Amino acid sequence: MSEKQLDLLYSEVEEELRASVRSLLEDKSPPESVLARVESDQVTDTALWKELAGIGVTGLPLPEELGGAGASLRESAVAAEELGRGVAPVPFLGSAVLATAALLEAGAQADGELGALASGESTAALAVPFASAPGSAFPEAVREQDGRLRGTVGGVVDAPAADVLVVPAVGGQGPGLYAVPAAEARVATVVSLDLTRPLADVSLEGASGRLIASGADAERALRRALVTGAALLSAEQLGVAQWALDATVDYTRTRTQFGRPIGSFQAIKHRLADLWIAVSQARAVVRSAASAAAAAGEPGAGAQEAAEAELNASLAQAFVSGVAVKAAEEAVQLHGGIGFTWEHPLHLYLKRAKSDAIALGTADRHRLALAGMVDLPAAPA
Amino acid sequence: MSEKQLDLLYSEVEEELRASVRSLLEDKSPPESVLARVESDQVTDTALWKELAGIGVTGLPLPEELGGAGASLRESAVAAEELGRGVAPVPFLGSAVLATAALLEAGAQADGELGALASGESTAALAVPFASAPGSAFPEAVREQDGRLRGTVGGVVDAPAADVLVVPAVGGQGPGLYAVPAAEARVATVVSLDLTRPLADVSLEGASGRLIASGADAERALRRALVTGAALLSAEQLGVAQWALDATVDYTRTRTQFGRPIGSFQAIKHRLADLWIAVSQARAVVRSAASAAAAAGEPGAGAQEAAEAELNASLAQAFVSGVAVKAAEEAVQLHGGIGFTWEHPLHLYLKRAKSDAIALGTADRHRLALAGMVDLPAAPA
Amino acid sequence: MTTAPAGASLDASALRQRVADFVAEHDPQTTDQHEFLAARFDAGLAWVHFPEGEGGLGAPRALQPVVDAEFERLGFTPVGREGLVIGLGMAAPTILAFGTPEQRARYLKPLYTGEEIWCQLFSEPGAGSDLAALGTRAVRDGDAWTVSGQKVWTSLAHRADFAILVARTDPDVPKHKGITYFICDMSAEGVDVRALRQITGEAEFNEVYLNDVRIPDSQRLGAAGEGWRVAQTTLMNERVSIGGHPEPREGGLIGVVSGIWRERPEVRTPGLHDALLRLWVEAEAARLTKERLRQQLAIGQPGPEGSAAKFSFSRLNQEISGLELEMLGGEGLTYDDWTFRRPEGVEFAKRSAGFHYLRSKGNSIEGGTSEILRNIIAERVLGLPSEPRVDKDVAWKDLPK
Amino acid sequence: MTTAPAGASLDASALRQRVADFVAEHDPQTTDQHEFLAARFDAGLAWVHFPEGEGGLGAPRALQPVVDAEFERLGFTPVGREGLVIGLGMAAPTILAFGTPEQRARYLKPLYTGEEIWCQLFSEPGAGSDLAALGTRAVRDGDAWTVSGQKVWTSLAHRADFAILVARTDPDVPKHKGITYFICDMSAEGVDVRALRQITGEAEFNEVYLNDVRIPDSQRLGAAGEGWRVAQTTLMNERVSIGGHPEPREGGLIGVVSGIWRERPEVRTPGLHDALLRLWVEAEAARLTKERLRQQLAIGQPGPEGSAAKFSFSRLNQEISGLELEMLGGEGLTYDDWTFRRPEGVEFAKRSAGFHYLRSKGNSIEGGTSEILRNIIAERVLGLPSEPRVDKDVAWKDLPK
Repeated sequence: MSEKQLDLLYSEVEEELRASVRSLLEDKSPPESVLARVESDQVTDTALWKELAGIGVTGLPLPEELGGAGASLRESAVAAEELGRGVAPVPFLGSAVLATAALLEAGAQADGELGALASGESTAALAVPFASAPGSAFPEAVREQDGRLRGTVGGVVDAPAADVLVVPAVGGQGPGLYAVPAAEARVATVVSLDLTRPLADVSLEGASGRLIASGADAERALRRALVTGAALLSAEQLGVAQWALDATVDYTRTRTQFGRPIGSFQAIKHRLADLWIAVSQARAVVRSAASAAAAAGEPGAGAQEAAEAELNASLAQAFVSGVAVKAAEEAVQLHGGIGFTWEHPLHLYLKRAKSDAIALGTADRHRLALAGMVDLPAAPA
Repeated sequence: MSEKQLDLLYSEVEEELRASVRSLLEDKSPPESVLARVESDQVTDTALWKELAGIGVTGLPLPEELGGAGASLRESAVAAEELGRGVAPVPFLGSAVLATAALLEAGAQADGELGALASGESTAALAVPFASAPGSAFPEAVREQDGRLRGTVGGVVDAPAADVLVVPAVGGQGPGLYAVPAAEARVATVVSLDLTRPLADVSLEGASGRLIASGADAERALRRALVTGAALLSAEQLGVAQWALDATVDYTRTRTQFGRPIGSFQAIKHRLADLWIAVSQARAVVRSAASAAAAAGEPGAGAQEAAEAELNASLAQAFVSGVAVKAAEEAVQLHGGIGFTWEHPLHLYLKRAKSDAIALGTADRHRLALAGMVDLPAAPA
Repeated sequence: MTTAPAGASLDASALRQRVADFVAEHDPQTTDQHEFLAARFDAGLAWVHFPEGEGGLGAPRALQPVVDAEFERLGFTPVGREGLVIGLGMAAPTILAFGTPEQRARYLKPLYTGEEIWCQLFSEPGAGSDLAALGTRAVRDGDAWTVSGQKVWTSLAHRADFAILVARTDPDVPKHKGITYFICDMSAEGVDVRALRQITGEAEFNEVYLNDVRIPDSQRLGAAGEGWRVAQTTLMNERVSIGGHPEPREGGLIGVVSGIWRERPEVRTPGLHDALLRLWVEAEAARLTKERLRQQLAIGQPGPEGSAAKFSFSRLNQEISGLELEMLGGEGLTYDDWTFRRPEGVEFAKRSAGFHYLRSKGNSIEGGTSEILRNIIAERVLGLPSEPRVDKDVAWKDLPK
Repeated sequence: MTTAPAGASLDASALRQRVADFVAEHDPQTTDQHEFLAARFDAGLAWVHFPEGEGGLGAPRALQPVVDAEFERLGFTPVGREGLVIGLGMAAPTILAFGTPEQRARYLKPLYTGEEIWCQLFSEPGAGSDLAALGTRAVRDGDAWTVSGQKVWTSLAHRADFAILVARTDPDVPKHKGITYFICDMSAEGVDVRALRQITGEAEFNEVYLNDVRIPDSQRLGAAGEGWRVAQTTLMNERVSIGGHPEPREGGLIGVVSGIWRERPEVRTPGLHDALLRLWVEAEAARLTKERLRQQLAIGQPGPEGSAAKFSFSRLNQEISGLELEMLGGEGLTYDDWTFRRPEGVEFAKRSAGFHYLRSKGNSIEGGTSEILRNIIAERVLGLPSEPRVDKDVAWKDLPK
């Protein structure tokens, strides 16, 4: 097994991007405002999304000629970390990662959509169930006939606010990827466990879609989108975990019981040390996944880079999902009663962490995928 | 799923048996003496075995007319706990549990052997690899032809000191169980990870054996022996875990670092509390397994009792193996440097615990067996 | 092995006879439940270990399950008693132990029949695990006390008639020494109950604000300054209750998840199978441990496994519900209802997987955090030395808050 | 981002050039290793961050890996250096920081070339994690000290020429204040080295008894009573060394177990598969974490991940070796050899599964227990408050032992 040694550090440019996203979120969308927002009619914060567009977050990996930042997925990963840290209710993952990756891979036919996404003018959603793992078979829930799409896809992330749907469908010519105006679909919001991330069931009842990739190209575009999504989701999970750790360290430093800060009790200290170790490891794994995803998108990248991107994305999902959930769960426990109340924003992170652990494939599914990639064959059942 | 509520307590008689076994071991075989013994030529302590025969331990579940105590496997389990607590180098598991259970199930043909076992005059071994799980197929390593046995069985527990071998073999008539004088076999001691429990490779090169059960009877006798063995092994594991917990509590109460007993540090306290909880649970599981094994051996017991015995034995192996290993590992860690030295007897318990976790089927194998018994079918591979 | 305690002439069979006689006189099929329970209280069959005239017969505590089982066998199982958990489980034993004859006469019977509902005003925002740090002040004022402060995590406060309450009456002595225990009338002026919403979206609990609430001194339980000792009696009774019946295999949440596994083959993967089997084994071990404790209690030998049972229950609920969500995949990304509401008494196991996951997070906090339970086991069961204490000899008012 | 430190005119390419020039003059293929190393020391290419004349060039520490890599690329990799780990890793930086000019001149070069082997006399039976509690006494006697006590867990003591030693010179002050640091000649009279057998059967370590050993005062490192501060420099250098090269995927024990899985289909079960995959993922995460730390060090930004790396290494070794034994089943019930012997330098990964399991138990004890590492992370990295200390202001002689 050979692997290229990827750059696992943050560049200066990446640190600057982090600082500007963080400062924007602290200013416009602190966790308390997010909490107030989640029970409103419009969970997605479109005003915030426009502000993020202003600092280039909406089109990071898009070429400059389409209005993008011409950056790489490494920068997208840093943005994802910060958006996770802020449980920001914006369609970054659904639109700027999943749909964008699929449209980018589809090629020039989607330039129009991509330009509108980069500017923040519109958002898109990739019409697959949010729980789909990268290795899943090409979905057949939507059928194409005579240029009309029919079928229902459950649990599509960021669909409620999307303007464009990128729909995988199977027709007479085999698999295809279609761009469909959201107005032509029935988008029914479902009650999401993650209060800050809207999901919807998308029904197409004869909608017209523009074919943007077909056959093996469509399959590759969808797979690339899901792999990229898995890698960047892990960066978001890292941000969630880091917030939970930081909040808990702060809380245990100041909360006093038995005449001393609870963070001075050794059992608490050891648990937080364990968590810090796990988060540090998650950071290395996430950087590796982001770098591998970026490398697979570079000109001249081939099958080896694509394979490393898949391996690192699955590794990241297999590892970081558990870390983020653990961090959020420990945060609730170590905050005691207040962590169990609705009024403290901690539960937003718990729900995000647990949902993220299911999204784009559970750790279990990714371990199985890894087994195939690193030649550790399954046992006979 | 229905289950009978078994008696999970210790009776007065059982507590008396415990006290006499413990006092004998403390007197004749403290851990320090066991440590001195394990590098001698004769690991098995035959003198101690005779003393145990004197208080009835060698023939607990045998009827009084054969010189046994006429007790049940519940009493055997209490003896196993204490022998585990003392890492006693005696052939209790190999002879008084495994071989005895097979011979008992075989019926009256084996009365001669059983009488000699009860009195402590001789010991026996069941010629199967010590790692065999109850559900394994009837072994075909030994073949019978014209009353002669040929074949090799690796890793037979308590074989080095055994006088009689109970050998499963397959001949023209199908499966059979044979009593073979050890003198007719080549018994080659192997280096055992568990310093206190000798294993040997047994080779038969035309040995004559007396058929004591055949066909379905032989299969049932072997299966019953392995199920009984698994149940009683869990009692031994409980004894190991309890010793490790007690020794560690004692040590951390007195070992001082940073000006206070290390057992006053909260992280240590919480780990020992977790261990105590696990050991308490192990005790309930072990009592359940012992009671179920005893119930299956009672007159009038049928398929339901046999099934409950198998379920409880697998449950016990699946649960208690991990508890004993965890207890021994925590003991080593919390003893610090001294726990890593040969001179402290703790390593005898670590090696016993880890070997016991493999013996008669790993926890993993027993979980799989349980899945079948409680209708939790495996996933497609 | 056990020597006969006082009242032991009332053995199990004598009690079964009394129950049979009682039921012969009061047909459970035709008697109104309230009337039936009042008569049962008067007959001493409410709590057999309580004194005669106060719901009991002075019999051994261990015989209560015998009585309950016999009533059940003969056709009487009271309904709608969920709201009485604090009253029956915590207030009654405390009133029995520390109440004046007048208090016992006034409160025990309506508490038992369910006429009056009780809640517990103990925890405060600044005093959770460290309950003795509580800051709700009670100031003596003639033959009454004036109480002000904030209590939290109070279940049933919005339905309760009375509360058991601890308050600080002397801030100048170390914290354990300046606490007094009261019975608080929840309809008194200045008692303000507000729903406390939790992470599941609903509100099981309340915050209770006390603003100059007057409590007559006759409602004090135990001496002034002795409240910590009184509260110990209350808290000793706060644990997972061990019922009179064996719990069946797969009785809890593990049964729900095992059911999903059996009924929905499409969720099965080898990794989830292993995770499920591990939890199945642990749940069965926990069940047997509780059963062993039940058997010990039945012969009058309670063990320290009670706090361990609560600990294991919360850990298992959390792990099993976490697995349930992952097993459900996409369905696990959804929730049933976030509406801010009072729970309607739906059985926990029947709620959605997301609810199981979120609600069980409270299990390791409410009624003694898992951290405190571990301390208790380490110090009281294993006898490990306590940590250096910085708060024992300092006046409450001088402690860091 | 980084400002240029002193000696920074020596950048990576200048150093590469110096190595090339050196190798041109001293052909590694034909020069004796000792001679080569002595010349390399003299050329300042031993430790480039050490001062000129003492093995270095006063260059940034971060450039040492550049030099090592360049030597390796040009064909020089020294062999047989395993015995020098204490000398190179711990004694040298301490002597550099605290030694007199005479001490530096005397010890650094033979230490570097491998002529003289060093060991460390720190831990004692009563002072493990709490090293500052050490009780080995050194009493001033004219221009020398007389040292008596027992040290333990000393690797290499049976081969060492010198030891770094901490001893108590003033029992009447708090424990951190009465310690002095010495260089001890291991051939001195009264030094008694005994093999210390460990649970694997063999003896890697020693107990060292010191019976009235005379150490000239000229062998003191740092001032009397300053030994704790000196020892900090030594201990800062005791951690998992981060090499100059990336570690390959499956580089450690996980590769051994993955190999068994691939080569022996008969061991495979679904449960073991899941367990193996979980550990594979964790091992890869730990590898990447170490790699990230290596990249940070390479640009001169060391992170606190060093102690975490040691922690993860021991945990993983223990879990992986535990799984290895279970995977092997019956074979896991056996061991290779219990004979009491000195290890013969067989590579860890190539030993038996039982050895892996037992030896790795020491990983979380030696060189800082996992408990101490967690304390360090909690207090120094996360800034959590320290626990109440009962041993800081008490004279050493009055502490509980």
